[in-house]
Amino acid sequence: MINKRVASCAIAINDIKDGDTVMIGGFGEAGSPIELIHALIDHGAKNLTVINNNTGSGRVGLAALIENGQVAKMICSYPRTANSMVFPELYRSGKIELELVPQGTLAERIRAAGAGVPAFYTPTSVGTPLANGKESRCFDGEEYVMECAIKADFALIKAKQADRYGNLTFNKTARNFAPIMAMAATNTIVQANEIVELGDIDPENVVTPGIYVNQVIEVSKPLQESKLVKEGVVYP
Amino acid sequence: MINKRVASCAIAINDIKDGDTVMIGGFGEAGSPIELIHALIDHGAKNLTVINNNTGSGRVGLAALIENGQVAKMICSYPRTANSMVFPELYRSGKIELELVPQGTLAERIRAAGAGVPAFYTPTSVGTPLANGKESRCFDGEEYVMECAIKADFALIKAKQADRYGNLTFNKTARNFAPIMAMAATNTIVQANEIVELGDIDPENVVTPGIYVNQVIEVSKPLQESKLVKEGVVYP
Amino acid sequence: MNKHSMNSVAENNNAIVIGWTREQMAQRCAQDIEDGCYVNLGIGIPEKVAQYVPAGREVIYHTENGLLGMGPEPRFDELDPDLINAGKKPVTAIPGAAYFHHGDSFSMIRGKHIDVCVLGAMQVSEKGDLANWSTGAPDAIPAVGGAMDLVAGVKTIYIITQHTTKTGSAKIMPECSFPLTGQRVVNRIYTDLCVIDVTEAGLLLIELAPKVSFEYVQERTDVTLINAS
Amino acid sequence: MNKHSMNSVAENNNAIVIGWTREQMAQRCAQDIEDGCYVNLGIGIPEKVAQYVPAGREVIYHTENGLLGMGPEPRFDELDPDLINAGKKPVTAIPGAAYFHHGDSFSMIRGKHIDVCVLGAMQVSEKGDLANWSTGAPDAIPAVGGAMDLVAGVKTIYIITQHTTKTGSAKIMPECSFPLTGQRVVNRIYTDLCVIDVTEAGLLLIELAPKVSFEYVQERTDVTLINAS
Repeated sequence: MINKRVASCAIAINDIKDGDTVMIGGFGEAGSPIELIHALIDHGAKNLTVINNNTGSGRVGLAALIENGQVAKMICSYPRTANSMVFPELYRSGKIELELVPQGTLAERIRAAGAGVPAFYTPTSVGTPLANGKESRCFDGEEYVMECAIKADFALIKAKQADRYGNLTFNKTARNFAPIMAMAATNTIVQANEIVELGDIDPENVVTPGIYVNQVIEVSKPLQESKLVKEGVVYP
Repeated sequence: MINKRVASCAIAINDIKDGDTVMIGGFGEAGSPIELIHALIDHGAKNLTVINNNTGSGRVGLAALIENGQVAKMICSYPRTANSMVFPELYRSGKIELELVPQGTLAERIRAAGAGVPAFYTPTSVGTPLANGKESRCFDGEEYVMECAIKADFALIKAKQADRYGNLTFNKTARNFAPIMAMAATNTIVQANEIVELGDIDPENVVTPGIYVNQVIEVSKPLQESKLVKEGVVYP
Repeated sequence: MNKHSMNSVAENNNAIVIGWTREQMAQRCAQDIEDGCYVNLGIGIPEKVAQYVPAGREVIYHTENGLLGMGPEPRFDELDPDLINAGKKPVTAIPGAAYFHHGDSFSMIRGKHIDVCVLGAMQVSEKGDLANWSTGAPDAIPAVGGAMDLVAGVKTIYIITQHTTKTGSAKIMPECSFPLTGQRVVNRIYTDLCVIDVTEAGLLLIELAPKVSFEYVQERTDVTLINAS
Repeated sequence: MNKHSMNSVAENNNAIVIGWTREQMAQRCAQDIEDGCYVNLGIGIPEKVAQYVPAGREVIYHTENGLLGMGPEPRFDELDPDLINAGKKPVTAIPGAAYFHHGDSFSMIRGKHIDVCVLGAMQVSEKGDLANWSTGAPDAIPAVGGAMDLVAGVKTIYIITQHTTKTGSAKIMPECSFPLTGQRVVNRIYTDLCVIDVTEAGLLLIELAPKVSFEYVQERTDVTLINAS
């Protein structure tokens, strides 16, 4: 029988090891799987390459993972936010590597990995420093840059609903990177607000089909990052 | 005010002109926009390049469009079906051109056009005659073929629900090529079983956002191709 | 060794059939479909595999026209022309199914997310090359469908095929003479006579149908087989 | 001509402001947002454009984090941390909105489906090159977000910017000195002093703010402008 349900975040993330590449869903706090990230902090895997649009806020969630020294490299489009201080400090002191990728190219590179496409051409970044060192090529008289797929060992994402097959729905703009990261990782771990029965999600409305999901954990009342940041909470 | 609703299929397809490239949704009869195709037959535009997974059945719908001599070239993955006789005859007598594309490559080439990606690499068809004359390239020791985007002047598709913005939902496996064709055409025309009010489609469940749709026609009781084929109906 | 004796052809044409029937081939293949697998079944004998998967295993079927969680044929009153499989036959959807468009469906295939695909074959080479879409005849209407995508993208490719053609020619051969569907893609071959694994060392015969001998199979195969037993 | 007289700087710093305010710049830009357009608004002044679109025009707002049909700020009791815009501020969704993932959202951008994008600028060149993401300073944390995708993919790029920097340097110049966001991407520039079109022939000044002269603008621009009037 297929049952992707797992009892806790700690069990789910237990196989992440030093040096792994980990995609983490979310755009700012929307869609950030904060309980899974905190479990990864407790777990302690180091030297990680982390893919996220940002670098976290305050001293919880992704920012806390970075502050804890577990992240060797970030791949992201916007490593600054109003309340981000952890990453900038480490970056300026040369303690963390950054691969800056335009947001749409980041999304398409992740999607490409999930779709079995090793590389593609995009008009984004042509003529800018982010195209430096990349192959370019003309199609129909326009110049494009070649970009390669980004895959990961693990994806940690947050969903609204999940069933035991791993089918997922999301809440509003918290969907963001989760569906494509689920496709691009060897092992996709989901914290869902609610685990529902098979068939409760209309097959027409499944956003991420279960085939992309390996483990599902119910976290019915997830922490709210912005609230923790405002309260000055530090994890752990 | 945005109102993409149009009174009839004839009005909607009226701007298709000789020599245009037209994507037609559907996988067999599922999702085939038969009323729009019949309107295109009435309209008479010739020398069309048509993109569809197949070449139609019997002597209605897509097969009738081909039989009517309006199609100069088909781009498809499977130009044979149980009841297809129109295309094979024209093909054998050299009266219609065929570009045969593996189904997944066809889908990805259409999606690429819609996504602003001029070309991508795929493992599909490597070492086969369908890779002849195409560039190949190694990534991580594996060989891939470069494939280019396919765009179109028009897409004719069938949806379950549409609203005046052009947001769409589909019915079961009739979804197939419609969402990606809607993205890849300059002008996307939709026949929908039902036109609903704005907001009747939950924003979480919109499959094709209205931005990809130009015109919407309500066809509440579409003809069923297989029934017409069984009855030996010939269009027009 | 390309053509076999009239005797063996006669055996096949008359009812003195040696080896597995089509149903038994499907049944044998079904034993290898593991619990929890995501599976795509080709048209023909492969379709029959679903009904023989051993009880207690939960398998999820993908059909490339946009459905994961395909169920059995519908009852007459459940027929919906919008719910079909890749062979354009009516099917059902199980609870927990998901619909998606062709772009997403072939991303699932190409991206190596599907565990097993079972397909028919015209020819299979010693190295696991597969030819199953065209004889290359000049007057044929070429039609490939999703076969090339499936063999390029699915993790494990099982082939179910008669061991020889209707006229007794070998279908398992050093190099395919028909246009390829994919290069070095086949993992295992289920024929009416035996089960063969494609390995680095060559074709490894791992199981014989009842009353079929290794020599009998070898005689009908254009490649030297390795006997696993 | 790179630095302007203390006099004009003083004019800007004190309340003797000549030309349009930030609100008026947004308002002027909003006049050019046509009925039925799909529009993406950048952070800062561009965000203000939405509130000035003339009544009777129906405009659909895209935010690249996965929403088409973005509505105004929520009331306090409607706040949902899962419903935000690209600037990570809370928003609402209108009836007829659609949510989608980042892959689909940037397909919409890159695929040239969005009609207009309004962005801020650090520098704009004579040819329409845009620099708006980095000063290139070695100690800066580089952050680009979706800006490069937007300028590469959206059909029409409008820039809203102060005509000069706070210290009075020109922002409209022969070549950008900062790292580019995109090459030859800008269509029109709305500044506090005027509206300029980027054309094949050069920068065409099409409209002046009240009480601003062509000469006044030219003096604050490092490129020779063409006067449309």
